[in-house]
Amino acid sequence: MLNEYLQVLKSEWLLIAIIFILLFIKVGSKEWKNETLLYSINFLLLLNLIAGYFYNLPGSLFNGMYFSNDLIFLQKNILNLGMYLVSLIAYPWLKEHKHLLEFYILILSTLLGMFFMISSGNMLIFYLGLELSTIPLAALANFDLEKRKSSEAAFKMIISSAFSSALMLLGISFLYGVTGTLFFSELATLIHGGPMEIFVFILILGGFSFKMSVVPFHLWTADVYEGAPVAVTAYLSVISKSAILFIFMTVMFTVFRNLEPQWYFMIFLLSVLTILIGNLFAIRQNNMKRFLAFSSIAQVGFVLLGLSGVSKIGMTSVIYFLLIYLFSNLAAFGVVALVSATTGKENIDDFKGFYKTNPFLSWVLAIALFSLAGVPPTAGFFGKFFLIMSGAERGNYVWIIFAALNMIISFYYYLRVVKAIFMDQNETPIKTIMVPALPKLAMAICLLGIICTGFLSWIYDAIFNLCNF
Amino acid sequence: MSEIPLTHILFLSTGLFFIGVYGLFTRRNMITMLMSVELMLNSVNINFVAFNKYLYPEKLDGIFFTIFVITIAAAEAAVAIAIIINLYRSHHSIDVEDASEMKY
Amino acid sequence: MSAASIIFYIVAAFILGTGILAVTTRKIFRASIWLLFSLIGIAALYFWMQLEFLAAVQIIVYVGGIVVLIIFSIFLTIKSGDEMPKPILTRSIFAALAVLFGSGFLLRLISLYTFKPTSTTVFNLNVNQIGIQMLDTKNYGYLLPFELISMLLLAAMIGCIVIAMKSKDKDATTFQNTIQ
Amino acid sequence: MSHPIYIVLIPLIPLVCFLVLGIFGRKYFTNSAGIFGTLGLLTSTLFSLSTAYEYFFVSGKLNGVFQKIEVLKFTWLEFSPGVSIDLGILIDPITVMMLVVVSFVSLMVHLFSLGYMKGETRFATYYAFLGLFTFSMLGLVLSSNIFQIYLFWELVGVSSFLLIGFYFEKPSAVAASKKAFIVTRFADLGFLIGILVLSFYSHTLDFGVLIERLTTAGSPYLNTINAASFLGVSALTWGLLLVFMGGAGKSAMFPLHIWLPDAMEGPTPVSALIHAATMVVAGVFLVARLFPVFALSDPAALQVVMYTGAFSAFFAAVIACTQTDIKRVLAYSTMSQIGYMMFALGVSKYNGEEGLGYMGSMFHLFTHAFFKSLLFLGAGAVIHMVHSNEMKDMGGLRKLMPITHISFLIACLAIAGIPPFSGFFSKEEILMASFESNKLIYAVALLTSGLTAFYMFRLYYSIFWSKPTDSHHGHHGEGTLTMKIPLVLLAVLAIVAGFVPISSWITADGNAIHSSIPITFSILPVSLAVIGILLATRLFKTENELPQRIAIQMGGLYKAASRKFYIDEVYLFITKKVLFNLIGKPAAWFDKNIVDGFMNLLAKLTAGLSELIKGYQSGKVQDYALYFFGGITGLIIAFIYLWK
Amino acid sequence: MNLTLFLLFPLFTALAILFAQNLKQIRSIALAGSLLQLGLAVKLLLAYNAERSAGNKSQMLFEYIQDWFAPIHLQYHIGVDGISIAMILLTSFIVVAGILVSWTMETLSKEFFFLLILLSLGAYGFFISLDIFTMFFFLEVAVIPKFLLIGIWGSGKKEYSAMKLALMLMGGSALIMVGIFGIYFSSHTATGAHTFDLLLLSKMNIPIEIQKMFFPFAFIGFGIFTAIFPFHTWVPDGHASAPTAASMFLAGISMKLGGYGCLRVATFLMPDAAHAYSWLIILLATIAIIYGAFATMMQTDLKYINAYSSVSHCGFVLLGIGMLTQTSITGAVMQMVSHGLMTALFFAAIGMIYSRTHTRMVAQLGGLLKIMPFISTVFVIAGLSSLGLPGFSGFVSEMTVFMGSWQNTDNMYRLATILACASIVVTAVYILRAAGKTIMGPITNSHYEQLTDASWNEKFAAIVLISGILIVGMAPFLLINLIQPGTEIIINKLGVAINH
Repeated sequence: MLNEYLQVLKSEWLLIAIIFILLFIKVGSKEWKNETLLYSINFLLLLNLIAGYFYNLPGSLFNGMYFSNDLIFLQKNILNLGMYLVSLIAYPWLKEHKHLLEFYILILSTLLGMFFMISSGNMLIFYLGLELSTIPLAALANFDLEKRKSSEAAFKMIISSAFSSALMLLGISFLYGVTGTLFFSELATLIHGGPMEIFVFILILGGFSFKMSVVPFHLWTADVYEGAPVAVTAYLSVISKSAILFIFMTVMFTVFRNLEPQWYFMIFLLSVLTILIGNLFAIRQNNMKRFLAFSSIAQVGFVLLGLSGVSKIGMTSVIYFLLIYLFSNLAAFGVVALVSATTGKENIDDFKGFYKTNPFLSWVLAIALFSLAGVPPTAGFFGKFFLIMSGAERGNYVWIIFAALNMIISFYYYLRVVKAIFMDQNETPIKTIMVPALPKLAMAICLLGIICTGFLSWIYDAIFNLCNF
Repeated sequence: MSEIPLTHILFLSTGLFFIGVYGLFTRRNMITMLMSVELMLNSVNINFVAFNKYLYPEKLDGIFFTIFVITIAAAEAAVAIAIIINLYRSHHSIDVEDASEMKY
Repeated sequence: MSAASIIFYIVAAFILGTGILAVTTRKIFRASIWLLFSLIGIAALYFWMQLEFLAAVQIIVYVGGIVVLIIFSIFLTIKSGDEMPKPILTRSIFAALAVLFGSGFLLRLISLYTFKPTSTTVFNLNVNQIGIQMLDTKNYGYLLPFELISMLLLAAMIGCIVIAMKSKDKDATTFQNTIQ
Repeated sequence: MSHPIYIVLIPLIPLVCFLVLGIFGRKYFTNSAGIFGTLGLLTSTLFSLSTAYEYFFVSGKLNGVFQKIEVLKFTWLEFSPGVSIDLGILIDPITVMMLVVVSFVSLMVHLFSLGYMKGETRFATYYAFLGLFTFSMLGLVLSSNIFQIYLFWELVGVSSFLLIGFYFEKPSAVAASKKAFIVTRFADLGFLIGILVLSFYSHTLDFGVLIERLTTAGSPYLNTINAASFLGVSALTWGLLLVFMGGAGKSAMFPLHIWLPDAMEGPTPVSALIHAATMVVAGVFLVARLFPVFALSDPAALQVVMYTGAFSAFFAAVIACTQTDIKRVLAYSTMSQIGYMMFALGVSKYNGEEGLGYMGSMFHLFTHAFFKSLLFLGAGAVIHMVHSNEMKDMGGLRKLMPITHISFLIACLAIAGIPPFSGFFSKEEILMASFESNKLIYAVALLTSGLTAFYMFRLYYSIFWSKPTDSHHGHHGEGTLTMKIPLVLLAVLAIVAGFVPISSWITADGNAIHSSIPITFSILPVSLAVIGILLATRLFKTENELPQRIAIQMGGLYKAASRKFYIDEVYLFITKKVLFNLIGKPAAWFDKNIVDGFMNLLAKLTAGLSELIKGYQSGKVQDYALYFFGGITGLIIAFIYLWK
Repeated sequence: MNLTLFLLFPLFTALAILFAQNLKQIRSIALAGSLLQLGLAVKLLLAYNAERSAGNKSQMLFEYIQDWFAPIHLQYHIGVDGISIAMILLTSFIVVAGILVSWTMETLSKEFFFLLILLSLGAYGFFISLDIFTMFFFLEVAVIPKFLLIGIWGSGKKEYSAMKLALMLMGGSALIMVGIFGIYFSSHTATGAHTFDLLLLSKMNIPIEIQKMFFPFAFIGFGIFTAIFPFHTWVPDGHASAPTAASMFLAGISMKLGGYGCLRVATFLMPDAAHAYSWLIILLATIAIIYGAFATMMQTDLKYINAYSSVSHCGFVLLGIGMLTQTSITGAVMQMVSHGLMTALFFAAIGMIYSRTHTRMVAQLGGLLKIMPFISTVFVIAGLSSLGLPGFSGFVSEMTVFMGSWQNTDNMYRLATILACASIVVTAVYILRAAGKTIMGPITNSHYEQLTDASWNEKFAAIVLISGILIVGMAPFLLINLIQPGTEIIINKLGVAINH
């Protein structure tokens, strides 16, 4: 009995344990050196990551409020991996930061929130998980305490997310009013295509869209990404987004199964808008983080396309893509974070001539961008191809062609950065940066992931076998 | 009490919600924006409570939801106010129009 | 129309009226007071619905916590008595349109929808029961959300501390200057 | 033929010369290249002669008729079953004759060049190119397949390009070589399409099969090709005319002749080889090769050949009277003589005695090769001495270069058709054939023959008489022995070639022609020639004002003739104004501005759109909330009110 | 014969380059790798011929199938027929030559050679693939190296050109992707699953409406790679800005990927649509041929001349495919091989001239034959091959295309054929114009007189390519016999399409 609570909730327990360890360290009187702390925390996170693969017990707890299965464990492991990588790339920035422990406490609690969110079988848990993964993030966005942009970003984030969750709550309240239950499994059978249900669905979709940065609910994204510390931006763009997409799939495929004709079309509209607007804005950005923000918006449009397949393949492809996206985006953010932490430069123009001074970092960034653009032999190609393929299964070729053409635009802006790095001349290029061990490790893992994930089809097969569609 | 139909309570909450929405859209002071959000959350709470009481009295889902929402509203308000204060330190203003440095 | 109904409508009008004032008045301090009234009105509504426990929570958390927090922060950031700047006209127009559409739509949707009670059980709120269910793991207990929210509060607290904590360097002086 | 191997060697030896000299010549054969090439060609020539002997005297005949013998054949490129380029060797009378002519003249030129080109820095390269040209030409005449002939046809074109442009530092030489190549290429386009047409209907590319299929009355191939028509002309006529277009291009028939005079920019021995005896008669050879088809199945096409040839003959003769560059005079004379050959084919029929024109044409080809290359080589010797092509720089050279003088005179007499020189005999046959077939053509031919005598002697006198003997500066002498030997040999041939019994060897159907020409028939042409010579003697033997006066009196006509009737200008107009300015430039402009511009426009549009909508990301959080709400509203409207 | 070696060799070469120390090592490794590759290609040819003469009649030889992404029935399926072998040989010739002409690449040499090898890896992979997904994969693998090669080592407005090339090729890939999906989702194997497998797909009949819908995507998509009008504009800019070896790879290999794809994927798998759209293909091809030729005539930069002429010449490939007769398709394949070799040679010659004179403008050059006879000869040979001189590869391939095109009896198709034939005249004009001005004529600049002739590596490179050109030109039956069985299968499929 107790064993069940331990094992099913294992991932959460581990996180809570780490959070409390950190809390004790914080409360304790001993002064730790930042570097020691960082190394030990990263070690803990590594342990956490490894532990994620053992003693996983699928099960349902609290009358189905919480459930976990192998797929969810996998998703949590992906998030754990992302967390570990984010933690590694945050090293140069955190090394000098006063509130390092708080950073970890907050970020791990948001991860905890996400874990609960993706395991939720009940709207309440889902809502709480969502809030737990949002509110501390807004605080984290403000962690560059002296920077104007940072607090602006935090403010925009907290207000927007409050608004969005208020609307979503309104939806949930009517959902409750209409069905009388908050459990996903029961909801699935009780929802039919009446106007009230669709209204509820639209509100909830709005909430999801907000978190996933789907146009036109995306507007906070760019500003927050730009203003927040790079590590937080990386976290937002990868982990937070992946987590919400995981639960979004569950909600779409189970709770709103009956509204499929409507939501397919909604997703179509939103995805088209998202891809287009994301791309159009991305081509005119100069700030690296902002640029990656818009590019990640466009990526979500593609994920929606893959998701629209409503098939086992589609689900597999989305998760597979997110894994690849995690590697690619974190590799890019790793470089940006390092450069930003050591030189304070974040603009694409600053990266001109980067290759002359930092060949390794340039290659990491370039390969990451290629992967994001979906160019072989990087894994991004496989990810994107499978996504679009699972979308194509429905035969909506307008969407496919649109997505395919937009890949050209996205290709342009990724190459623009590559061009700046490799081809453009610059009299004052960024000086040669010593890459500390931890970020180097992160980049190595990411590179390995970018290069290998595509070829190792067993990853895809494994995800496929886990998907319980 | 039973003479008041559920819909009237829902009308009330709807009105309150959109008052909050209006406030959020138009208020230029960040703190008042936050206040508008509180109004919206409260209106949702009314919904939950009303549904629970009128339609699904055998369980307490709505009531519990309300309690959690109230708590979250508190937490959210706290963090938001902290952020606003921090922002005030750097911007010396809590006019939302001034916090628009990042755009396009 | 019974007294209960009359009370309901009075409370409703009170809530809405103070709510409107809270979002329109240009004196920020007054706005917060109107908000306070509105929240109290909601507590009254809960009383009216015989949910005393909830009404108590509402008053404690909102009136005792949030509004106080808000008022403190107003003191921290605004010289009292200042009028807030006027809303931007175009945005007000669009906001009004949005609100009109939204409320109109939702009101119509509600009035068209027939909410059917699933059972005739008399609603009975027992504080004792709330307490038990809150910490129960079975029988639809709410232990998990409870734990979850505690983590959230912890995180929010830490976040608030880090962000709002006075930094020891030059910022502090300017900050204090503003308060005075 | 029992030993095909040595026939294969005839073209291959020059090829080997080309490869060896081309690759190693500059290093290892700087001086010995000439000897190497000449020896190689000597071998080739000997093989040719022995082949001729074997064919004409030993094994060529079957039942008294000369056979077409396919010595060798292997499939080189198969397009579709039955239609393939086979590299093969086809031996028949004209092939054998051409083999002899080509290899012999080429040998002469090789020999002559030993002296003429001595001291050139690219001496080896020169011989390499000569080898390449000889190889291509020999390959051309040996071809057994119409596509094979096209293949060598192109090779001939390119080697002539290389030879004409040999003095590549002279812009005029480069221009001339380009012109020659491009004009003939244009003609070859016709040839190619002609091949496509013919091969499509006959389902073969092999000469033997092709001719058989298209001449057998009632064969399905002939029926379909006659039935298929385009613009009211049958596919057969189209095909043959297009093939003839190719021939006309190489043989410098009007209006595709414009490259020939310019091609004189090449070294003079090259002109002797290419523009007198070999390449320019390729067109005649081609028509002769396909003669059965022309004659038996499509007289209309043959008419075109006839008129084109006759007009070119006359037209070129007129221009030749006015040119002052001696090589250009010779060039136009060549064109005129080839016109002769062409119309001779045109007036001919296929069978027996009626095939006189064909025979005459081939006969003239044979004799012309010798006297015209002699003329060119003579001119080369003269140019070698005075370092100029212009008549005004010459005159009175008869004493200084006696051998050249005598041989040149013999050649002039031969071309003028004075008996007993070779030209007389061949020309008589042609005149006879045209007299029997078409009086108009006969008249033109007569006139042309008179003009020929006139301009050739104009040339002769201008070079060797005209001025006093001692007016000359440098005394180089006549050149080396190697330059003299070819002159003498060719002069001998120019005299005796007329006695070769061509009529019994080379006829359209393989049967000997026995008719002889009555003496009375010869009186008119010979006397016309004599008149022409006398007139030239009067005008040009000594320097006087008369030619000038006549020229002025002739006025526009003279000017037009001396400006080659403005054909060059017309071409220039078409190429520069029409092709370059009206097609090329607009195409390039269109590509740069419209097609590429469209791509760039797409990029600009995207960027513009991006700029246009940037305002939505206004940085104001309340706007964001409004858009959020707008999104919800939009979805509501779309999916609650508009859905289904 | 293990075809995977064609992937492993370049891969290991590329990895070895990464660990090399200096230019000397790098280029030696690259050369050794490419020579090995050439040897492997030759060995493949021999093995193929041996198999065929031993009576192996199967469509593809040396097949190897390995499950890859099992849930979507994606396999790593490789195999070759004559057409692929011709292409592989072409690639290996050009790779050797390309590495040789870049022998003295001083700037960022490691990256340069790495990218070159990566590019060749993409090409090899593309040609051995029998699965349209892997084909697509390898097709795109080659895009990034091109972008970087042009952008980093290029000249002129290199960034613009690199970007343009990458985007247009990406556009092509995007269209191809749509086409691939169309094919995939209309395929049904015996088990009811979809498949990417080329051989399986070729045995199915895709419904004609679907073919008509997706053929344009696949064909135009691949067509962009092979410069189909009006999507050819990346060709001039890209080629002109690229460093010599990259130009050679681009024109020699990369454009062939498109032609091969048009044939193998679009036409072969969707024969009905190929019939339905052949008029359009021919129209575009004819425009490309004529218009490309005329546009070439007006160019003043040697590389632009060759690039535009590539547009024109690749038009022959498309024309041959569009005519849908066996001869014309054979001709198209031959033209791919031939154009690959000669255009690479042309670019090599231009590169050699440019590296010495530092100009590519026709007007500024002159009389080079006197100064650098070897390079000039190479230039002339390339030019003559380009204008279709017998003995060189251009002649046989163009003639085969013409012969095959003429077999299509429609009057408009005939007209197209005649126009295409006419382009050989225009080709002669521009080739001779370029050669006449640069190689011949007086020396325009006195300091040219000090310039040196080709170095050993350049000579070697040129000889490799010239020998390729000559082999094809002199003994076309070798090539024809190689590719005929392949085209026969395609034509049978096309024939079936007419009938049903």
